[in-house]
Amino acid sequence: MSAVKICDSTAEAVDGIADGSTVLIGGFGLAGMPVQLIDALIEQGATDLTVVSNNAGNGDTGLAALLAKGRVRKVICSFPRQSDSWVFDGLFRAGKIELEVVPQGNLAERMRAAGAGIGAFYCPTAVGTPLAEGKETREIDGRTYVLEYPIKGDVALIGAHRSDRMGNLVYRKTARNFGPVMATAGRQVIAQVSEVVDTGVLDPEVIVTPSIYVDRVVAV
Amino acid sequence: MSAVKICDSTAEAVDGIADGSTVLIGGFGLAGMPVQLIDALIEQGATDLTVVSNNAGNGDTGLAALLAKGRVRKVICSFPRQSDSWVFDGLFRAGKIELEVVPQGNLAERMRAAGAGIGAFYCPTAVGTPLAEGKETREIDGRTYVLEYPIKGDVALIGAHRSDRMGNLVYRKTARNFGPVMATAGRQVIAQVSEVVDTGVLDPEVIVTPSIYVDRVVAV
Amino acid sequence: MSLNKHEMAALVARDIEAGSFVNLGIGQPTLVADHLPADAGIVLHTENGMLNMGPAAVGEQIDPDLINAGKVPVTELPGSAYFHHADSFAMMRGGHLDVCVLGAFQVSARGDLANWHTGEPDAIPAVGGAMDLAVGAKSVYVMMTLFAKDGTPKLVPECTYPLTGLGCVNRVYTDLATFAITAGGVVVRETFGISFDELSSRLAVPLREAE
Amino acid sequence: MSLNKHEMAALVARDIEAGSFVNLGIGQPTLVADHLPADAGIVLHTENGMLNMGPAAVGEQIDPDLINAGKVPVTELPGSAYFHHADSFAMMRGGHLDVCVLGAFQVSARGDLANWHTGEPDAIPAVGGAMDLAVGAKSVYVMMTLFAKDGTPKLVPECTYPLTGLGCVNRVYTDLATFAITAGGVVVRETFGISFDELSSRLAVPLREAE
Repeated sequence: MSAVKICDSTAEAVDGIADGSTVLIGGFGLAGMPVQLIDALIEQGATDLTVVSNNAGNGDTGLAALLAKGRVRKVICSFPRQSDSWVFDGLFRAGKIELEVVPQGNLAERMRAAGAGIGAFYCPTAVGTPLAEGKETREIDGRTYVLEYPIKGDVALIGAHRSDRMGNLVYRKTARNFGPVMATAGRQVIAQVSEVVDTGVLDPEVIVTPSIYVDRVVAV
Repeated sequence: MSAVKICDSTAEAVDGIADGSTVLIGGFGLAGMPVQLIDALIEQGATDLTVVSNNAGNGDTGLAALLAKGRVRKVICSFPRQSDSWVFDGLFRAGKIELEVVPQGNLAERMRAAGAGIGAFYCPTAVGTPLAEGKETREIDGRTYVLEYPIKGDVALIGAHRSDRMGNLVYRKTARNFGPVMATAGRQVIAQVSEVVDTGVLDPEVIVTPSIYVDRVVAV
Repeated sequence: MSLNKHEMAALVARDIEAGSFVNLGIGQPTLVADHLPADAGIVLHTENGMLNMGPAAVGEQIDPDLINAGKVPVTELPGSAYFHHADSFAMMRGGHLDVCVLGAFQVSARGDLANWHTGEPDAIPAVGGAMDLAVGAKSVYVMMTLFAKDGTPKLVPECTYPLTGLGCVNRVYTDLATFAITAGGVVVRETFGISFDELSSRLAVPLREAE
Repeated sequence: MSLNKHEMAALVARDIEAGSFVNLGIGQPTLVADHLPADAGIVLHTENGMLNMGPAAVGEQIDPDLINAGKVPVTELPGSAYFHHADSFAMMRGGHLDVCVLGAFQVSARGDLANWHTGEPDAIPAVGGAMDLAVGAKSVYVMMTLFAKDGTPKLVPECTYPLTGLGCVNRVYTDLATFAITAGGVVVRETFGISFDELSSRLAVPLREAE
């Protein structure tokens, strides 16, 4: 039942993603960005999405193209504003998209909490800043913390380097970034990889995302 | 200032551990157990220690020998009672040692929180059981959680497989267990390894404990 | 005829779907591994930090760095992976395991589990990963004899031993019957050498027959 | 003579002890790397998941999978290590980095930092890792010009821009002076082309001379 599905196409990989889903999208810059899965999601047509990703799209491709099609209701990210984030900027200024800005480490930690069954956690980041406004705080051992809640995904789209036929994943260099965390936080995890290798080829010591977290894999 | 010290002896590695320290001791069974560092700690003489480890010593060697010398005031562990834990059993029944029993996953997660700067976290484990008695609880999204606090160490003694000259560590198989977590939670981290290799020999993709966490290394 | 522990293990194994990720608790639950079909792609987790654990190691296979949660030397299978304790228990607590199989002193009609402490005043408490397992897996299966050596039932209205987890048990496999713990009560799925009526008379828990 | 950004970077580098683990923020702080002695064993962290980052990649070194927090292609040095975002920010939040160097819009006399948002009503907020860095490192060094382009001071009694972190800044390196933020107030460590008295007259923050 939990066994990974090695897909023949990105269309097969994203099949069934429902309207209204929360979609975690990996990558930092282009490193680890599951570009082909995003393209397939655009084709697939799911809409009213909440997207969780570090940025809010660059240029006119990938996540920006998904936004431009009006498929995204809300973005949860750490850094939407970039020199080439004109698609997001336009939608935001027109009031056509919601934004929740989360410090980058809190974004990662809140997804980690979702994947790890943690109900909430006290975090020192953002204390005393506008991003902690309205949030519960607590002093512990003389330091003030903000209570932060998990971010779960219905789906996670991630980019990895290689997968074996069981769905064990390894990454390359800083392309690792959000992939392993999102893989734990997504109910359904879909990975695009450069290569699918036979099971047993990857050294068990170096697997970063164990197969238990991965539902579908497609080589691109 | 933070650079790792490659020690010539286990005595040098444990030099300066203070009376009253909280000492995190890695290993699960003998796998990953820093046996030679514990022996050196016995020689070194620090006393009134709080020991955090999965078990409370086996037979008459290692941690059990440290306990037998009367150096340990309190043990925080998940599973003290084993077929060969007679040293701990005797001290406990004689009222000569304090015990805090912590579910195994909470032991790991509380140290992880200490290393990750998390002030406290809501955990579903042990809700409704004697181990949650007296602890604060909270309902989040219809589920009850117990508030758990970090466990920090003054010192962590861990066993790893190889270190490079910067202190990057890799482990072997299930001997990885508590080592990487304790390395983040100890103020001073001391690792015994089978081999110290030149910096650059370990693949940057496979390093489990980065050098930033490691203070002293000794090959045994 | 009542079942022996191997037959109970076989029944548990029968109910584990192909492709499941499974943790087998220390003791009798480890016997379940012997009955899992080799081609079902069932992956075993051991909470000390490994997925796709293989059978017990023998002879030269024994490696002190490769043990299971019971500290027994084991082997790795192709596609196994190692991880540290915080990651391993995050995997459990996060609900990623499909099934865990545990022994028990008592299970209550609501699915409360008592399997870590007999409650004797001079017992030294030791919990290990029992509470983490109870709370984490999508389904918790208990494997135990239905009656203790002194004849008292282990499936009870309320646990009298200290609890391991609240309302966490989904199924109970015993030598005399298998049970499903449901929102509507305890359902007897099948019996072995005992009638439903006799079973009902010997347990203080209200039972329903499977449809 | 006031300092240019390279001279400021050199001053910051001078104050980083050998063997330190350091995060250099996006923008001018990255210039500090050019002034770190090669033999000091200083290890650079980039919050997108790497320790012992090397210089910017050029030509064939460029690898799209190897970038820094500013998304600039970089290189690896012997002894580097990769990790995911949760581990990387745990490393920061847990207080394991010795120093981080950040730019700023404003720093208050108490060490409050404002460097993520100008507070303009139509600005789209974007924080990235700024708040995580501010709260995590053992020492936070700020590198900035002392006065904004409109002549207003950036070292202020109270920040008027939205805060990044409370009381987190330890030292401030500017074109005209370097400052230590201490429990006893703001200490001027050295000045460049300006007297202590003139500096005091141009800032609304009470200053003390270093002893």
